[in-house]
Amino acid sequence: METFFKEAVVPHFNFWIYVIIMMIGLWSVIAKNNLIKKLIGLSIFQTAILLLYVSLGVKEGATIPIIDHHAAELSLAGDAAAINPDAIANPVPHVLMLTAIVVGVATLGVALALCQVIYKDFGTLEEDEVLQKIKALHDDV
Amino acid sequence: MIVAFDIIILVFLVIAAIISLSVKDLLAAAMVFGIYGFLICLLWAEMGAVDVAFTEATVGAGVSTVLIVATILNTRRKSTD
Amino acid sequence: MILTILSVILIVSGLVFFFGAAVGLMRFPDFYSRMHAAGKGDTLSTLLVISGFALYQFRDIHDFSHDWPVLLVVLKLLAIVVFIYLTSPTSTSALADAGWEDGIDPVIEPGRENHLEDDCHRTPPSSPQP
Amino acid sequence: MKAKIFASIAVAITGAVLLYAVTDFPNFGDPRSPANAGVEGGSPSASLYYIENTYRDTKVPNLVTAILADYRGYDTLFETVVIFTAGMAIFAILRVLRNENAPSAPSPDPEASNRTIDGDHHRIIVGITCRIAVPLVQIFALYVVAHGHHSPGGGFQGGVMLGASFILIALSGSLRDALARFSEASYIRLASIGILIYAGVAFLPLVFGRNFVDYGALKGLLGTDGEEMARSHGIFGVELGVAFTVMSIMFAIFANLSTRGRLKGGL
Repeated sequence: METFFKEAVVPHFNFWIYVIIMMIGLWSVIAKNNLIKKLIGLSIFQTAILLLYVSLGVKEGATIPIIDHHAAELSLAGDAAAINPDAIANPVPHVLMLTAIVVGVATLGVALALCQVIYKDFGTLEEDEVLQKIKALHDDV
Repeated sequence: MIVAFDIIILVFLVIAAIISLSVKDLLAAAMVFGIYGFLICLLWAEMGAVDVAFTEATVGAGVSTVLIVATILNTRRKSTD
Repeated sequence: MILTILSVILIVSGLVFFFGAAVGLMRFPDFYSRMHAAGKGDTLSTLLVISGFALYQFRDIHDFSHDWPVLLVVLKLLAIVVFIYLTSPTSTSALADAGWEDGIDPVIEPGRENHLEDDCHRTPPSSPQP
Repeated sequence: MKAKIFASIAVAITGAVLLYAVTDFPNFGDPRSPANAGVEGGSPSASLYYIENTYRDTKVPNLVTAILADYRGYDTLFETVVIFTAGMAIFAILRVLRNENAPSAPSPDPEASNRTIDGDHHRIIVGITCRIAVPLVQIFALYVVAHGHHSPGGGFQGGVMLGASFILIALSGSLRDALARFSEASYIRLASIGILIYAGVAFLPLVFGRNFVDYGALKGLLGTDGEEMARSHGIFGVELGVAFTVMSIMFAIFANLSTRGRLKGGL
């Protein structure tokens, strides 16, 4: 038990919590009845994935991915050791996730617009009531 | 990267996620979701991803909360679960 | 050295006011007094903490012609202070106003009358039309 | 109830599988992990190349901006197109173009004067503060767009902040005030112009016989003394296009959502 805790949990504690956050989001997407609640759960699910990606680029003791002025001048002058890659966080996951966040809010807007259209047509945002009304609609025809 | 800071924010993150999914008032859920966005922003600033933190501060805590509130005010505020 | 001590004093007193605001938020009886504690304590403590940071930055200035970028940092911090002084009381006022419109009554000592009713009339709550 | 039991079982199984997989991950904060340093004995990670050579290639100290707009410019172009498409989708889903109560529309709404700062007593404080704050927010947003080469920021952040400033006008005053400054025709036009700026800057190198998004070819056109500075200026043009599109679409989404597509009245 203790070795499991030391080898599996402690070095990956943040990944464990990301999985928990992801499970909260997934559970709410399946089990919640209100459509807005489902969308909030979906956003939480999304942030768990973004967190996983960004934390893959973290380096212990590293700074932000903006090159210092002096180091930049030295590297232009030809000093290859001026920029230490281990002291700068990995910028690639940041780039990927930065665009994903903005695309995420735009698609959240589309989903909320669909919610408003559903409310206009059925008068409710509860999933079971919407399903009942759709069924009644089919029975009429 | 500071491990103690990391753990504190992650615990608050889980609490905020559970609260925002369990309150029945959707307006309160939207507000707690804004708090969740700010906590994520703090976590990213702490991980060294300043650009991502900046984006999350404007998008997650500002615009997406406003969009959810705009939808709630045009539909219904109470939810059954 | 003096600058360090001064900035530490400013930051610590700001934290004390933050603590007061948090205690007030937990302990006060109704919405309006809680808003009061949060708004007042928050604004003052933010001023104290950020001016402490600004003073701490001044330690790095030895030679002005070489260290002028530090002054830009100080100016940015002061701009944050001005902006918070502008927006924080406004948001407190807007929240209290929204609470009044929503029908939250202040807790008033028994035997006293509520003068707020005379000054501000409530608009009837508008129900969102489907 | 059945859905909740099913959801709990499904989530438990998924979580167990994921937690089992987590034990194979590299340790948190390990600088030698495959994502950071590449596979041992294999090729090094691409991020090492970016960190070591970005400043030499583009003269941009902020690595994220440089990679976003230069090395991965093709990717970002279509991310911007996705945002534009989302705005157009909301227009298609929600926008009500016919006037529903046209006969009675010309008489002014009695509540309309109540919604502006001057008519509504309750909005004086918020309205005046926002009148002071909005120009400051917009100046800071332009600074974020233009200074993204040297500090955190860039087209996406600045664009969202510019859009948020118009949302602030709509929330503090009325949506009509915001639409008077940034009408529907102009935001749709500006969103398209943003995409066109991005695609145009990315297309120009093809004219000089180089690859798509290879801004170094613009050296002669911009009159810079090296390909690096030309790439830096190319990045700035791209960021400007992104900022225009994101600003317009953010405000478009809010305006349509808050009025159910009528663009009248508002919150």
